[in-house]
Amino acid sequence: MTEFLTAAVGFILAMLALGLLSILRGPGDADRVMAVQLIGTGGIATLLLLGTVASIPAAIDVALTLALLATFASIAFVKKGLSRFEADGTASMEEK
Amino acid sequence: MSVATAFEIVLAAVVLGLGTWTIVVRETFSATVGFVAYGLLVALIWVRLDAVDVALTEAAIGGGLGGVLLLGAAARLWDADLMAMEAPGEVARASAAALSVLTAAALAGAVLLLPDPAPTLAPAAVANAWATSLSNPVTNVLMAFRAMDTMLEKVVLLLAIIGVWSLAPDSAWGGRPGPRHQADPRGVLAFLARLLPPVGIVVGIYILWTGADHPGGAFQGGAIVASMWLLAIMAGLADTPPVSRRSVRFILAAGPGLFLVVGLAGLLFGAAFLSYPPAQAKPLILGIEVAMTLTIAATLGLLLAGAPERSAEP
Amino acid sequence: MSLVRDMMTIAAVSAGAFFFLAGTVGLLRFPDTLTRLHALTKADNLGLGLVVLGLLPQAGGLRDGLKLVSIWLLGLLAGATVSQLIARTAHHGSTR
Amino acid sequence: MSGVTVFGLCAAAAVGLGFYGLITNPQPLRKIIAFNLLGSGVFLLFGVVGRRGAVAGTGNDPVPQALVITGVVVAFSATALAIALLLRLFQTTGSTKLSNRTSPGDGSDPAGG
Repeated sequence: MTEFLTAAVGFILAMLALGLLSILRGPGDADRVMAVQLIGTGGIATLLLLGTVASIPAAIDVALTLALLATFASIAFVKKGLSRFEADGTASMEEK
Repeated sequence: MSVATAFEIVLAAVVLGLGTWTIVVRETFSATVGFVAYGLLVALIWVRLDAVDVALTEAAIGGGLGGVLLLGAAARLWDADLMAMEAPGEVARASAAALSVLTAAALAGAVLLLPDPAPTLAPAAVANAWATSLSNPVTNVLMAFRAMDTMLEKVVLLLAIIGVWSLAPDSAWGGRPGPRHQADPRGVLAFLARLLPPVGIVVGIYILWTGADHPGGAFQGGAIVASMWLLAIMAGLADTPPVSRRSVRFILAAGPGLFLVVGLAGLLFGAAFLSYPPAQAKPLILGIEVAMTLTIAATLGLLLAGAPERSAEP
Repeated sequence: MSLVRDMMTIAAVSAGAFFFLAGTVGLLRFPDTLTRLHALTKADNLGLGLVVLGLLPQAGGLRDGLKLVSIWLLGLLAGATVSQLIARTAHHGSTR
Repeated sequence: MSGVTVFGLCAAAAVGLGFYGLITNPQPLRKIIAFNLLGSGVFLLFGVVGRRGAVAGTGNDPVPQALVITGVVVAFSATALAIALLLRLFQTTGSTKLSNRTSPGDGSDPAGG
């Protein structure tokens, strides 16, 4: 069981690495910000599996913290876009 | 080579790859995103090193608050990025590279040559856990055995916020920090900012509460609460308070103040500064932690909000 | 009983790993920001959900199980909102 | 080679990378990020040393863990202060250049400064 879960951790981590490679290359900043979201899902899955494999139950709390906070970088990015639009004198981007 | 070691090598390679990307990439924004991703992944290494307390801190700071701080700064410096910055010449680069490689090699050598058996203070920390009747050794070290460090750390936070506030221009002295954020009250961001904070505050309190016996504690809990406050601010649901307000200053000083009072009481009635009588150690430590969580949440939120930019009256 | 639990774990975690693979292939192959965002937030969240489902039989107790489920729900919430926010920013950026 | 050693080498490399970025990168924000990378490498070294000193009942020596938590907090407050200074510099001068324009070598500049 432990071997299977360890292999699964390695596999998901490798997928994460490949995804990061492709996202960070761009072309736009929106693509790059997705890297944080990618770690928000893939990283949490890795963390949960790792906690089970290494029998560290508190890893779930770290995953909970990451799940809560991984959104924040993306929100900061969106606010950046927002402030630029506002500076340009165009309407808020959250309009219908 | 076992499967587990292969996993560790992959993890180290991904983290190092992100670190390298952060340093060598041309645009500042990409570097910032790379560093936020790096901060999130380092939490995985800390879990793997069985240091879950640090992993929680790293996840809350590196991933959440640090990301907002750095990306916010990158966004506001947007135009500055276009300005040509003269890079150091070839010789300076080469010598910097040589110096860095030398430093890294020396550290790597030190890691490979670490003494065996490793020196450790863990047995002493475990053996003295009875003195506080808390079973999380890290909380014991932070709040009792090296409580002076933790108290001074809170003073550093206070000094940092005083430093940030002193950067306010005259017109906004004592006013509200940061710009007033606006968002559609029926939009996605406002929806998230209404849904997430109740959950986040519960999780923050849980992390504080569980810190007595399991990984967690005041700082990690406070950081989560602070980020929930920031979310409400960024969605335009709340505004930053004017920094001259009395209640704000009271909350900022409450944590270190209570710590200092308890420490002086130890000096007067007990053995030494910051010594707790064993019978009351647990309630005293928990009381300090609750006060510190509030202080930390307020301090971190205001640190991220930045220097006052608008006068207190709208 | 333990065998049934382990079988469930292996099946669900394998399926989760497959969706992480699918998400990464999407990131590598899809041409533009919006389609990549689609691949990231749908496939990876399904992968996370399946990993959580697979780890539930291994969880230490009711509290750990509840935490696992809430991590997945938080992940879903983050994926749903952040994908909208990033997509709007990217969309405005490209049409301007 | 054990897993702990792998992370130790990774930490050493992070320190080197951060040091290089701190020296060579002209952008102040990049310098701040590089400095944080350097700090994160140092913290990881503490973690590796603490992991080796683990005894039964603790996965990692609690004393270096507590030191690292204190260090992370102090590094974060220093970063926040540095960024506030940077934003204020940008607000006042409209640029984030650190070098002094009116250095003695610039004496021929007609604007004088």
